[in-house]
Amino acid sequence: MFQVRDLTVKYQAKVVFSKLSFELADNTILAVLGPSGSGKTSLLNAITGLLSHQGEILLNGHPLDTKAQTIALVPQDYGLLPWKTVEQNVLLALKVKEKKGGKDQPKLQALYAALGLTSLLKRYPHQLSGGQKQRVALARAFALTPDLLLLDEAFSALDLVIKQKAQQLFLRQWQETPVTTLVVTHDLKEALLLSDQILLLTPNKPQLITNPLGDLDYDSRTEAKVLTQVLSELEAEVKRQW
Amino acid sequence: MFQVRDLTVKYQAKVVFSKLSFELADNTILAVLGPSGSGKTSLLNAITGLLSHQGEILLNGHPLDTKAQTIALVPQDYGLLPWKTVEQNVLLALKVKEKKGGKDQPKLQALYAALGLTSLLKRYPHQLSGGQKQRVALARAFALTPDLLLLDEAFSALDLVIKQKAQQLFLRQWQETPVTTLVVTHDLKEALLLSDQILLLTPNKPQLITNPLGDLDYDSRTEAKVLTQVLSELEAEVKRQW
Amino acid sequence: MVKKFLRLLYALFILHAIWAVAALLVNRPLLPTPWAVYSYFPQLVGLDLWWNIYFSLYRLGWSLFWATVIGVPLGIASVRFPKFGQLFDPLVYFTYPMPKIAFLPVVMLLAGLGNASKIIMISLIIVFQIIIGVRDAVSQVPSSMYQVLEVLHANRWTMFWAVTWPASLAGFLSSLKIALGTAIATLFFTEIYGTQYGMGYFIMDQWNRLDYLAMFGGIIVISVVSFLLFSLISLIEHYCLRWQKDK
Amino acid sequence: MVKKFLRLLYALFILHAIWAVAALLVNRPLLPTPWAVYSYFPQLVGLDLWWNIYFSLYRLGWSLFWATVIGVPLGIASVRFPKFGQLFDPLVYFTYPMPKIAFLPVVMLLAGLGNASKIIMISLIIVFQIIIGVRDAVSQVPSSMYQVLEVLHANRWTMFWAVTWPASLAGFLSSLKIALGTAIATLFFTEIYGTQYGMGYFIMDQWNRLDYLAMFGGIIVISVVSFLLFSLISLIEHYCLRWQKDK
Amino acid sequence: APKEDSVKKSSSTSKSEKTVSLNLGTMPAPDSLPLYVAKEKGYFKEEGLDVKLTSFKSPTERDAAISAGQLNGAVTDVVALASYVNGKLGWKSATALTGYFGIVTSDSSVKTVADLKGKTIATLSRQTPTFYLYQQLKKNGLSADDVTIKEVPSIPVRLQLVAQKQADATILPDPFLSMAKAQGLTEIAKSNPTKYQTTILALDKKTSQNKETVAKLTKAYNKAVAQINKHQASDYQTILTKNLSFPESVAKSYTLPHYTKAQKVAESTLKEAFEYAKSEGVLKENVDPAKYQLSVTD
Ligand SMILES: Nc1ncnc2c1ncn2[C@@H]1O[C@H](COP(=O)(O)OP(=O)(O)OP(=O)(O)O)[C@@H](O)[C@H]1O
Ligand SMILES: Nc1ncnc2c1ncn2[C@@H]1O[C@H](COP(=O)(O)OP(=O)(O)OP(=O)(O)O)[C@@H](O)[C@H]1O
Ligand SMILES: [Mg+2]
Ligand SMILES: [Mg+2]
Repeated sequence: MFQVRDLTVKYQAKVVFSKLSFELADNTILAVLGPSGSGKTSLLNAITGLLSHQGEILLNGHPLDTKAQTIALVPQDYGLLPWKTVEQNVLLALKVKEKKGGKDQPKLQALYAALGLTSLLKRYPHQLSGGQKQRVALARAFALTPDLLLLDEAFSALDLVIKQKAQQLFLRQWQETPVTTLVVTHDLKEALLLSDQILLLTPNKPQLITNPLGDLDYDSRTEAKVLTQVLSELEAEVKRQW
Repeated sequence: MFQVRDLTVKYQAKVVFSKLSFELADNTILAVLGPSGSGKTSLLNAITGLLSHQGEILLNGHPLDTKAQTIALVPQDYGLLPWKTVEQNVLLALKVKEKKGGKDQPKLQALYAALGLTSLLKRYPHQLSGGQKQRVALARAFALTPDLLLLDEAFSALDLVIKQKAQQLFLRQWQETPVTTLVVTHDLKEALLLSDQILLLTPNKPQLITNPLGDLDYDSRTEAKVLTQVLSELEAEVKRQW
Repeated sequence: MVKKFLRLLYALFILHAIWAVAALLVNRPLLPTPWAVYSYFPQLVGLDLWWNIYFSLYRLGWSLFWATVIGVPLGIASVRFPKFGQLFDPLVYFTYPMPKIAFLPVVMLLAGLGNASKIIMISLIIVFQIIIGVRDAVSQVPSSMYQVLEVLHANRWTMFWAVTWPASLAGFLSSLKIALGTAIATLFFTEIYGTQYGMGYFIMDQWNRLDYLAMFGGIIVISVVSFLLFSLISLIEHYCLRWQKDK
Repeated sequence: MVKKFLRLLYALFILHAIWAVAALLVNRPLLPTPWAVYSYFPQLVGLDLWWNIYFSLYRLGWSLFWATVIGVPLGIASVRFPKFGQLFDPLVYFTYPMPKIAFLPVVMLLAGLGNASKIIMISLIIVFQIIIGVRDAVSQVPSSMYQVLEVLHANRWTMFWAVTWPASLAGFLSSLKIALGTAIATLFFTEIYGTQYGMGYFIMDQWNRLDYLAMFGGIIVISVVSFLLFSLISLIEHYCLRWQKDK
Repeated sequence: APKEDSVKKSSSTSKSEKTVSLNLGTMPAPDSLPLYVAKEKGYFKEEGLDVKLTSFKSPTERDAAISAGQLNGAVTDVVALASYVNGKLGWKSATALTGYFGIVTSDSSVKTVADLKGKTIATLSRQTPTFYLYQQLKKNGLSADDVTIKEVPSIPVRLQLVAQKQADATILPDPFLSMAKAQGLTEIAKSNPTKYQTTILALDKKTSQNKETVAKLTKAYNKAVAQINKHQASDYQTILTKNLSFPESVAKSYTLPHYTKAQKVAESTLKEAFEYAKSEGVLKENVDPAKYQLSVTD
């Protein structure tokens, strides 16, 4: 169980949100939706401990412990180290966690192939396009098989086709080894396609709703007749609130 | 008329695209669609002269002249100067071009308000969220009232509501002072909502197609019954090719 | 503020503790104890002390001024005008490590024995540190920083003030700090001729008299003065780089 | 490659042209013409020349080594361990500008007149330049760089090798260049005692004999040697920063 | 403000035809005392000389200023003169000055110069003090090879090294000699300034060619010497402490040597010095020392 209790995040005097509380059952995927500047990235930063905060964040009843648990993060700006090649960036994260399984080469190669990175492994980040950087960050997170996965608009710079591939890859992985996940996104469709629950981070009253499509798998959701309808309902709700 | 003739862009030995040619009538909005890494950003960089290239790029029959013409660019990474506040970043661009009209305060204030920046004017870029940075970059470009406008995934980090506002703002401005515009995007819907023509930058054969909704205005497009249908047609086309 | 002051006191305490222990271990007049030096101090404080500080600051100030005025543009130009840089860089690499002290006779010939020759010597030594520091800082500025303005056909001047300068300011201030330290060290080779004033002169003079108490008094004075100069640069740094982080 | 070589020749040509014009204008033995120096040069080249170079390089090498080994960790620690930094920074600000030359007697007392005291003196002077350079470079590293690894609970060691070090390497190399220049300059105050060898010794000795031809010969030798050392650092820089740009 | 000529640009005395401006370099040693007294008492002015005294703390900078042509004359020594000859500066010795060296030791087993055999001596080769040491060794039947020289250019450091027994002996001028004795070092030899003079006042080419100026300078110097010999060190405390870098304690108990009037350096001393310089490579050619000494007129 993942619990956030009375979380308050500030930058100096400016309060981003105060006393935010919610709970997730084990291995849930939560989509975090909210207007630009509503504090989605700040929420992730508070969870990872980068941002000091008040309140409690508990995984299975214990405060998050980055030592015992693997937390994988795909930051909004990708967070690649410019002096490491694509491959080194991925391997470094694995090395830090000493995930021996992760170094299982065939699996890694499959991951690279699925994300279209195979020909880019020896490149430095500045030689990549925006979408390619984002995919490297995804590869790094997926390779870790983490206990908590945090994605900050991690599919936003990808084109249609590769985005779908990446989302499928994510869900396939998730089905193999389920893990509590927070997906920050602006894309309502993405939220509906990927999540079990949706956190609407509206300025006034944050709201946790259950994804009506939550029980279907990815492909069924894409093809679900109700998708369009649910989408427009959600859109209307969001437009009303923000 | 905006013409690109036999444009070839390389990074050292790696050819991104070769002999790309297309033509746009005056004051057209072109959406550039293409898989991640297909060379969309490189195309813009070649146009702005940041990237050396072979081939010709002509505006009204003459090579682009950054002195005589105002080219506004919203780069994929926003390109804000970290040591200038939001307001200074916008004003600097205006000052460089000595656009006196641009310094017309009420107009600027309206622009800030429309993009939800009014309360952020005194902040430095590192104090902004991703979407806020992107909006500052948009404000800077719009304030310039340019002769050529280049947007590189300029709405990608915005939420639904502010994205719609920004797009509307862009179109309204465009209607007041029409200008040749290149909109790089991954979002097919965005392409259909904003553009007159669409350049599909597929690896094998780039292709220029006309937007079937091109004649409608923004709101009519959003509400157009055909939108969903056109969208799924385009999606199918794209998936087939990439 | 109070905290900062306490930390300063703490640092001073540690320094003096090390000094005291070292002095007691060495146990020779050439390394007197702090208390001996401080109890001797009142004898040093007089009008001359201020004149010593004044003259050294005068020489330092002008040297730093000239080194900055000459070094910063050259350092920037050698990166921003690559043609110039390609010819200029090897010149720097050859001339920087040249022993400037060997040119003392030439400088004396041209500028006499007064302040002019001292200022020229100090500037000559530190200008290279500024050139190299600024040059390396400017070359770290990512080229994409220039993109948005280049597209707008900003002139070189705007480019400089809007991008190059703020982006390399941190590097410049860092090299200015290093240069300041070097400049102070050179006082000991420039203030021993043709003057009766200056902190360098004072210390060397006391050394010649084997008056180690006065000499260490002088070292304390020069350290305090330099500390104040350093703090000034840090303050400027803090102000100029306020956009960086919320410290 | 050929182009680079041509540029070098060009730089050399300019330097010599300036020198020649200055020498002709000054027209005194203290600034001999290039041709006079070069025609005198064969008399200097002998076994001693190589020993002079060898001993100076030996002292420089060890000094740079110690200054790096001590300065880099301290510079990094003062940023990465803020508690330590808060106490350490004021210490540096006080001690950096202290005239190290004034500690020569103490160093001699403890380390004698041989190479040890020279190496200690040089290290003592340049270690601060390295500390300040590294410190300022490390403090420029944006904290978000650390984020992804911090979340993975990377140990300090990994953090250091993966982020801090590569991010501040450019600053370190820049300060190493500056320190090298300073170290070479200090040869002129350290090689004048207790030795008969070293490039600094040679030049000061010729100065004392007022043998300006030999002195300038020595300056040329030291410049060439330093140029080679500088080029070596530039080469390392080029290799280590290859991830930055496609040059 | 203190009179810092360098800031105010040397007081431009209207050069009336009679006054000759001279810039003389001095060293912090009793040898320079008559120059300061002559300036203070106005003896230079009486002779129509406008003399400026510029003090140097070490011979290196002094010699740099000399080759830069910034000085018309300077307090220097016979071996340094040889280097000026070698550098073809055209300087000549105008008069010997009253100064002396002493050899001091911290080694209680060393009682005489002869005991220095096998000892280490802190000094700087190719300078007058070393020249003096070699002369003393020779007198005592020793040669340069019987001692180990430790090169140390800075005089206070030399004294320090001997005091802390890192070297056995060194050669010092005053005020260091007095300071050394105050620190408990023993003096085993001392030159007699009236018989053996190695420090000189040397003049540049132009000044030394001007017989009239040299004569005036000599006259003023002699007046100062006469004046000094009538007084005691206690009358010159300010000059001693301010200009000659005497510590106050040393200045107080200091007894002035008997100053001799302007006179030539003994031909033999000069010859020996030049030979020494030649053997050390300071002089490249054999020269006639006599050519580099002016004859002193009364
Ligand atoms: N500096 C570089 N050196 C080498 N290759 C590069 C460099 N910059 C970009 N590339 C490559 O050129 C191709 C085009 O890059 P570009 O940034 O134009 O793509 P893009 O279409 O904008 O992609 P995205 O949608 O992901 O932003 C990519 O395959 C990229 O890897
Ligand atoms: N360093 C900072 N100092 C002050 N305010 C900040 C700082 N960083 C972020 N903020 C503010 O905090 C709020 C939340 O920022 P955050 O980055 O969490 O937004 P977000 O929900 O991720 O937005 P986006 O969708 O645009 O990325 C924003 O209003 C932003 O302006
Ligand atoms: Mg965000
Ligand atoms: Mg792109």
